Amino acid sequence: METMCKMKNLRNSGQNLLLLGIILMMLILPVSAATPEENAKAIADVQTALTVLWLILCGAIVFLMHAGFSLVEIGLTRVKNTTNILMKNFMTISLGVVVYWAVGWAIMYGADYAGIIGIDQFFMSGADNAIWTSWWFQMVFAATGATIVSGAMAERTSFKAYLIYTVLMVGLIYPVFGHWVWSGAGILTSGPIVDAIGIGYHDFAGSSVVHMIGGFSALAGVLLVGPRIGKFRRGKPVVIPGHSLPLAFLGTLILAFGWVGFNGGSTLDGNDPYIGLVIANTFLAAGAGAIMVLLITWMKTGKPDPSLTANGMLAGLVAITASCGSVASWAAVVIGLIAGIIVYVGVMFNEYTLKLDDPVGAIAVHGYSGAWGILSVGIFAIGQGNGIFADAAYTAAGAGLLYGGYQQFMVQVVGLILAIIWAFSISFIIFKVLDAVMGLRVPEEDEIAGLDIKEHGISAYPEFVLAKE
Amino acid sequence: METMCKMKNLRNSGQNLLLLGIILMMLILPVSAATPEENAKAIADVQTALTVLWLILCGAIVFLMHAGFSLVEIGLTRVKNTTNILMKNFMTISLGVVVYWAVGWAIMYGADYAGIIGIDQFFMSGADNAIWTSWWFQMVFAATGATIVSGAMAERTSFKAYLIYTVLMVGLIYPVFGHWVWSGAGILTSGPIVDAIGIGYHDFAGSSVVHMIGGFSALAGVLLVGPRIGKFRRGKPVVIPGHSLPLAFLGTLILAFGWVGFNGGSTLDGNDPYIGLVIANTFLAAGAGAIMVLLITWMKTGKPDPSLTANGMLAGLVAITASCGSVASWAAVVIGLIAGIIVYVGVMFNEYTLKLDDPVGAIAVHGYSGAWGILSVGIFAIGQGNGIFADAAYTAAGAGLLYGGYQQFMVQVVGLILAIIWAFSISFIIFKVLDAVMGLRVPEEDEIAGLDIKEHGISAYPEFVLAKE
Amino acid sequence: METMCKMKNLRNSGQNLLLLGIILMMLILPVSAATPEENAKAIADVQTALTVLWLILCGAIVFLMHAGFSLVEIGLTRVKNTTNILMKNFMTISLGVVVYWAVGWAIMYGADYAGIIGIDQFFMSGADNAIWTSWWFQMVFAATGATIVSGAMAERTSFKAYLIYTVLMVGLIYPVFGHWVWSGAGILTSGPIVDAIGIGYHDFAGSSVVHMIGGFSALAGVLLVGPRIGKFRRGKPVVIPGHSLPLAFLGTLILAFGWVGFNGGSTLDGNDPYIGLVIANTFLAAGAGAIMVLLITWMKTGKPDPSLTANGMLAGLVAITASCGSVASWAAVVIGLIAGIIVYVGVMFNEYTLKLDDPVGAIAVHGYSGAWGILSVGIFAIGQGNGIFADAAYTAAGAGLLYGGYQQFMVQVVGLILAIIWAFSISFIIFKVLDAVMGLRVPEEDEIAGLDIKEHGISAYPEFVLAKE
Amino acid sequence: MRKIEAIIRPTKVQEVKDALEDAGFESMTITEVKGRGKQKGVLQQWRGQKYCVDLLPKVKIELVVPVEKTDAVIEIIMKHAKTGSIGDGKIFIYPVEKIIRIRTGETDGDAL
Amino acid sequence: MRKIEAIIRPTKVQEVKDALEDAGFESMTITEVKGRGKQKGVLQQWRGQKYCVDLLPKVKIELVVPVEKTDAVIEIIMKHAKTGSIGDGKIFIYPVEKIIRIRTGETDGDAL
Amino acid sequence: MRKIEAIIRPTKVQEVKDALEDAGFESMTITEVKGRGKQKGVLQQWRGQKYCVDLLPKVKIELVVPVEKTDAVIEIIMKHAKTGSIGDGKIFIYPVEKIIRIRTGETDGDAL
Ligand SMILES: Nc1ncnc2c1ncn2[C@@H]1O[C@H](COP(=O)(O)OP(=O)(O)O)[C@@H](O)[C@H]1O
Ligand SMILES: Nc1ncnc2c1ncn2[C@@H]1O[C@H](COP(=O)(O)OP(=O)(O)O)[C@@H](O)[C@H]1O
Ligand SMILES: Nc1ncnc2c1ncn2[C@@H]1O[C@H](COP(=O)(O)OP(=O)(O)O)[C@@H](O)[C@H]1O
Repeated sequence: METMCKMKNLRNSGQNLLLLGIILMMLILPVSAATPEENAKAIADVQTALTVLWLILCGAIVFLMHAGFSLVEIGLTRVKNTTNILMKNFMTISLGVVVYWAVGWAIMYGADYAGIIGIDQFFMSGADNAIWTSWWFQMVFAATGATIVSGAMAERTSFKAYLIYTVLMVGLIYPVFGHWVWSGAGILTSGPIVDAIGIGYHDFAGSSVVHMIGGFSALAGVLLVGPRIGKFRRGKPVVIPGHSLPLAFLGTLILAFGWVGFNGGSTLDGNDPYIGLVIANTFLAAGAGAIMVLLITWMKTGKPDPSLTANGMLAGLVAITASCGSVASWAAVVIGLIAGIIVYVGVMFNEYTLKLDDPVGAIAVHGYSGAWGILSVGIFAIGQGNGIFADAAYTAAGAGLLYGGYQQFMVQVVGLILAIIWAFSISFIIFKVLDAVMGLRVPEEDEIAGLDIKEHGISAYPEFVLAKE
Repeated sequence: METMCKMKNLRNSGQNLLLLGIILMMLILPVSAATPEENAKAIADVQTALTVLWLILCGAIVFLMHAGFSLVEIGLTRVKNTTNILMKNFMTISLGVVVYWAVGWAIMYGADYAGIIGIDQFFMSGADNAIWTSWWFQMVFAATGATIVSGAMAERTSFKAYLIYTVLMVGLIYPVFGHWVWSGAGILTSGPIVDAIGIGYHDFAGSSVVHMIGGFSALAGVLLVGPRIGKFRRGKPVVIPGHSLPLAFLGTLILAFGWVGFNGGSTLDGNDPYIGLVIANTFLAAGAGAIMVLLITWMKTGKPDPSLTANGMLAGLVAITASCGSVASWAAVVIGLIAGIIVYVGVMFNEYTLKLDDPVGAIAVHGYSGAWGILSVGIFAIGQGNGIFADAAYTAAGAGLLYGGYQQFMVQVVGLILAIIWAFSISFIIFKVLDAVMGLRVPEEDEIAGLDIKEHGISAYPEFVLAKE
Repeated sequence: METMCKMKNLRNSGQNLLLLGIILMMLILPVSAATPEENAKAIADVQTALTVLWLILCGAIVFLMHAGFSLVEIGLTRVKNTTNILMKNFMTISLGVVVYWAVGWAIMYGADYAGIIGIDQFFMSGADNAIWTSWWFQMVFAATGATIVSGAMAERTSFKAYLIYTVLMVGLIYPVFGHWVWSGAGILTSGPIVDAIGIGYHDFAGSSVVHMIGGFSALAGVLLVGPRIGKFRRGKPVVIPGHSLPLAFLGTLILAFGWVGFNGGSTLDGNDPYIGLVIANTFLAAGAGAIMVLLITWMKTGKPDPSLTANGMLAGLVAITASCGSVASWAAVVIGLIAGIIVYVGVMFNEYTLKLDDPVGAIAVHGYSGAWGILSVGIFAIGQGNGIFADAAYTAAGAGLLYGGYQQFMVQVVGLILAIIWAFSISFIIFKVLDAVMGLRVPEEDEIAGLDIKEHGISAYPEFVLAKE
Repeated sequence: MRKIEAIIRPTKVQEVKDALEDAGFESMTITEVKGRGKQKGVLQQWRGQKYCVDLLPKVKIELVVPVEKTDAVIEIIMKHAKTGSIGDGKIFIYPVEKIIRIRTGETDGDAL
Repeated sequence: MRKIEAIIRPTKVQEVKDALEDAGFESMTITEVKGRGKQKGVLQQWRGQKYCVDLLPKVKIELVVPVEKTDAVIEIIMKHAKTGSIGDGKIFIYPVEKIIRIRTGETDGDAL
Repeated sequence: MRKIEAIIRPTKVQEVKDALEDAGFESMTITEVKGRGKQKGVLQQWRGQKYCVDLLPKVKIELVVPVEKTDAVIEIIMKHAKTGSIGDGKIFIYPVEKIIRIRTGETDGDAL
């Protein structure tokens, strides 16, 4: 009895190391008389555990991307709006975790209705224990979309309106498109579209699901909220420098680190034999994107541009996100190089042609490069069962244009169009309504004084002497 | 012979990739004639390896929390004491690793004496190889307590006195209480108290062992060292803003990231099937804590407060630390929301009622929210063998008040009281002695000039022009 | 057919969670009728998967070290060159990934020629899928060497010349020496030298391969590029303080975090039972290094010096990098303490005796402490098959001087000399050529104005008011 | 010669500067200052508590000009720095005894 | 009118400011400066080496007041900025020719 | 007494300061300012677009000295602040009515 009680108490203690020691001992000692069936069961458990660890850790790394986004955004904007941007990003993940728990998961992975939307498991009801690991990994992705929008609309958007938008992004906009692509029952991987083309849409880790949705929602927001005061003078863009390149670069490197979780974790299987290639492709594209923008800006202006070069790495990462599990390493380099061109041209196109004010380049980085990533699958995918991806479970089914396939490219175009239409139009409607109801933009006076003092009562660096514009 | 020699040389080289290649090949090739016993042994080894990887990586993530603490603390305090705070945090972990190796582990996990203290394994003597992984994971926790104290006593405490205190915290204060709770032989999980109540104390990952000990030690320190010059004018608290919200938010997000290791690793088992739920609960409480403080400050002052909102996330995390392996996800949200209330009320109570000067809110975040976390186990725990935690090894044994149990709540109250008494009184004594022997507080002149110049000869940002108070 | 098609589509979808759910279910259900052979195969696969996860995650953690290096370097240098340093570090890893893919790996791990160099696998041609994980882990190491050089030569080196040097570092300098030590076929682990001494060279994770190569290349660069304007006045060193201790400390802690991946991952085996000891040794040396420098500077100047203390931790880490898998924990503490002395003396020696200008102490931290690390193997190694490392695959083969062995020490001295000669002379030549062709140093005017404005057109903190020298 | 010292709102600097330039007054020196006058401070808030920052950021523009141009400069500043709300700032005029251009050694009128 | 320019210790700004306010001198302009005088610099240290920062942070307070109030202001500043140790700073008095309030165009006495 | 106000290049501050010290002029006050004059701004660039920063960082050195020493100080500054290129800056001389040392209450000549 005494002993029993002790044992029980031992089990109660959260971190019983003596017990752990004993367990470790036991594990090391040969276990007698295990049957092959028992062994097989144990092996299956270990395989599951490996996937759990992989997804938890990858999810953690993706979580840290919220710090990366915060830093990139504040680094490339002005001091006077820094606190506001920090709060927006901080509340994006804070709200995100609760909203994705209450609603987002249900809409994304609940029982399918017509290939369009999930309709059960609200508040994770009926969730059995095994689902939480997946929920965690999906949740950290969900809040990312809103963060992208936050960057593009920075320095003039109402905090309250943004928070409401964030709830809708995590609870509706993102999970609906996610349902189409990743639920297995959505219109882009089953049903009439797929039957017609003959192959399903492929977006490995979210060039469209996360990045294009974020980027094209941002486009709608930026259009509606208008440019920052002083951004265009007589129709010509005016330079508004950011306030901290160290934070912008730290943020970019944290984001790149995050992509190990983003793309690596999207194998969804800790036993996957292709993780190494997925990661190699990811970083080859990242490096190539940065190199390309470095060279372009060096040639164009005589000076390699820091913040655009940082954008270049992110563009490479965004682009390869769809295709990293489907292409050869040389193709990853090419995809990254082209992403570098796209982000440079995209930023210039937005400023000079569309007269859009996107302080951090989010539309070009996430929207345009994301679209390139989706197309890159249809161009460079080796196709299932071929070559290096012989037995990869998740690679794009069809071969790309370069390998003589055309179906994969076709379905990618369809998905790309759907992503743009969905993200842009739903966000446009929501922002319109928010503008009518509570005002999307802060008063001119607040914008001039800075959102930090006006919305939060405090500046970001109260003791530093700042040069006024 | 030649070949043998080659092989030997190969094994000598630290990173022999060719060899690795060969090993990988061999692993992939079918291994002939394995017996079920050999397989069972191999499986057990893999299970152990999984736990090793899990604890090493979780420990690494917890290690990074020292960067998070540094950043939160400097962000919420003034420029002139920044270097000093950085040095204190840096030396906390530097000393921590050596002290926990020499003494801390022995006192915490050495052979038990009377349920009070461990008495062997000093300098890890007798440590066999398997213990190092556990040591690593425990060590990164140990230095955390002192770091909490550092934040609360910032901007006026002598560097030398703090370092000595840190040695005692890591070598004595923390491990003694840790012994009571986590050694398996301590008074809170076995012996008369437990026999009387019938159930052992449960603190999954350290709401009390780490956070309350830190928080209530900080309370003693703050009482003795007194408020910063100018903090109270005619009995009313005066605002002393921090100097960098970007660093404070980056620090908070790094800490949240760290909690993946903190709570996740505290499963102590890489094969644990509940890790997903532990992590989900952790972040649901984190988000809820932040949301609650956002709303409170918004309602109270018309402006959502940045640094308190950041505190809110930490409060949620601290609270769920005890209960994350014992409650349902909705309960995690509730625990987080209430932690948000507690941290807000606690900060105000400390400033207005107790007239305490805790620049970073450490007492409220770690002490009060930690206490709430301990109680929350007694309220929301589902209890062993019930529902979702059917076969969880580490969940709280008893059901909480909400589920009709009362014993778990009772033992939690006992543990909570012991934690407060132990942390407060031992720290009070140590600080008193330090004050008598060498002075706990820097001279007024040094405090006014700033500890950076006075204690370290250099300011934190030598080139920036700063606005003087 | 319908079903088949659905299944196919399901497999196409990158993140099919329903499918995942099903798989998880299946894994949990007992698998019927597994043979021992099938089980053995499955176990081998899991072991491989564990190594893959370990190396991917450790590689990710090492990748983040590039952020750490950036922060330490900018923190310890002046505002006006911050953007330039950020860009150099950013392009180091961006170029690094592409160059190590194209050339570096081939030279390091391609088929051996004469023990000197690898000669195939350029552009990873012939890479089968399993190799990518190793490539990833090796790649993140490769770019580190150049980063070390970047820090030592900061604030006066031409951006273009540095980039070209980086390509050569990652593509040639680093992989050649890496081939000698880690390819298994290099001159330091096989062939005449080893035959003569009787034991192979041991550098577990790169005290020489990464750090000494970086440090002594930096020595050549610093000699050739000369001190910053104003660094020496009438032969005496002049203090040029850095601009941000918060970033320097954050960087240092990120680097220490990175060492978990650096040393931990260098076990190259996720099933390794000694990982815990490797990590414990690593951090014991880190803490000891910091403590020692704290004490020295405190005694010498009356004030514990922040940036040197941070250097002390890095010195401990660099030194233990070679020996962490071969020594007892007490030895790790001693190695760290001595590394602390070495880095302090080294920094002073460089400034006062050699009149070298190394703003961040890179030569002392990486070069001198790295050399100490190499020697420490020959002194403290327990030796293969003895004591705690009974069955460790990778520990140093020979016992150190302290344990009566001398061969290991001898071969360490040989390797150390080779590392210095190779790194110094090849870098000297390259820098000489670069200087002749395009100028190694920026014009005086640019150096005075700062490289940020001159090379990149923008300062790092455009809105902050800065005190001019 | 006179020194014209204007303390104005940070948000008006660009406009005033441009207007002065258009009128041919290119030379000036600018300092970040903080000021207090009729305008009460701003209420800020930290950790849920309000506090008043009674020194507001202002910008000091200094121009040394020949006596006869003083009024023209004042007029331009008045026009472009004015919002009509409290806190617009003030202009102070000081006598200047001598001016030297470091580069050339020119003095007084020639140095402007 | 006179401009009173006081260079004082940063730690005394709050007190001086409050005292001036209490005496009805609300308007002032404040600048962060660095100075050197009888007070030798502070010895600082970087990477184990000492170096002297001979310019110490000081704060410049400027008030323009009618001639007759000059002495009152000087007295207040003297009283509250003084510690008695070297480095307390100095007060300089300058003549002012004209004052204009930008908001209203009022001049001289009315503008104060 | 006179106030000598020199606006010089940031890179020349150290040299000017040392020279003044050598000549016995230890006391001074220094302010970070930005200026514009004959010297056109620098072209900077952000995200691939060029823009002109027309206010360049300058440093203002202020010394109050007895009338008879004015020329000596001017000469020293002229000599050490000069590079010969546009942007060297200017020296302005103002009358000072009174000086008080806060620490001792000494005035005028004694206060210097
Ligand atoms: N008598 C004064 N002496 C020095 N500075 C003054 C004086 N009066 C006003 N200022 C400066 O002018 C700024 C604006 O003055 P304020 O009285 O607020 O506005 P307004 O002139 O529109 O009433 C103040 O912040 C201060 O910097
Ligand atoms: N002649 C001067 N010209 C300009 N500024 C001065 C002069 N004398 C003193 N100062 C300023 O006053 C500050 C305090 O002067 P200091 O001589 O150190 O103290 P004290 O007046 O108490 O002897 C200096 O740091 C400098 O900024
Ligand atoms: N009339 C003026 N009033 C105020 N400041 C001036 C005046 N003229 C020049 N300055 C200051 O002197 C600095 C240098 O003047 P600038 O004309 O560029 O050089 P230089 O005197 O060599 O021609 C300017 O940046 C400005 O700060």
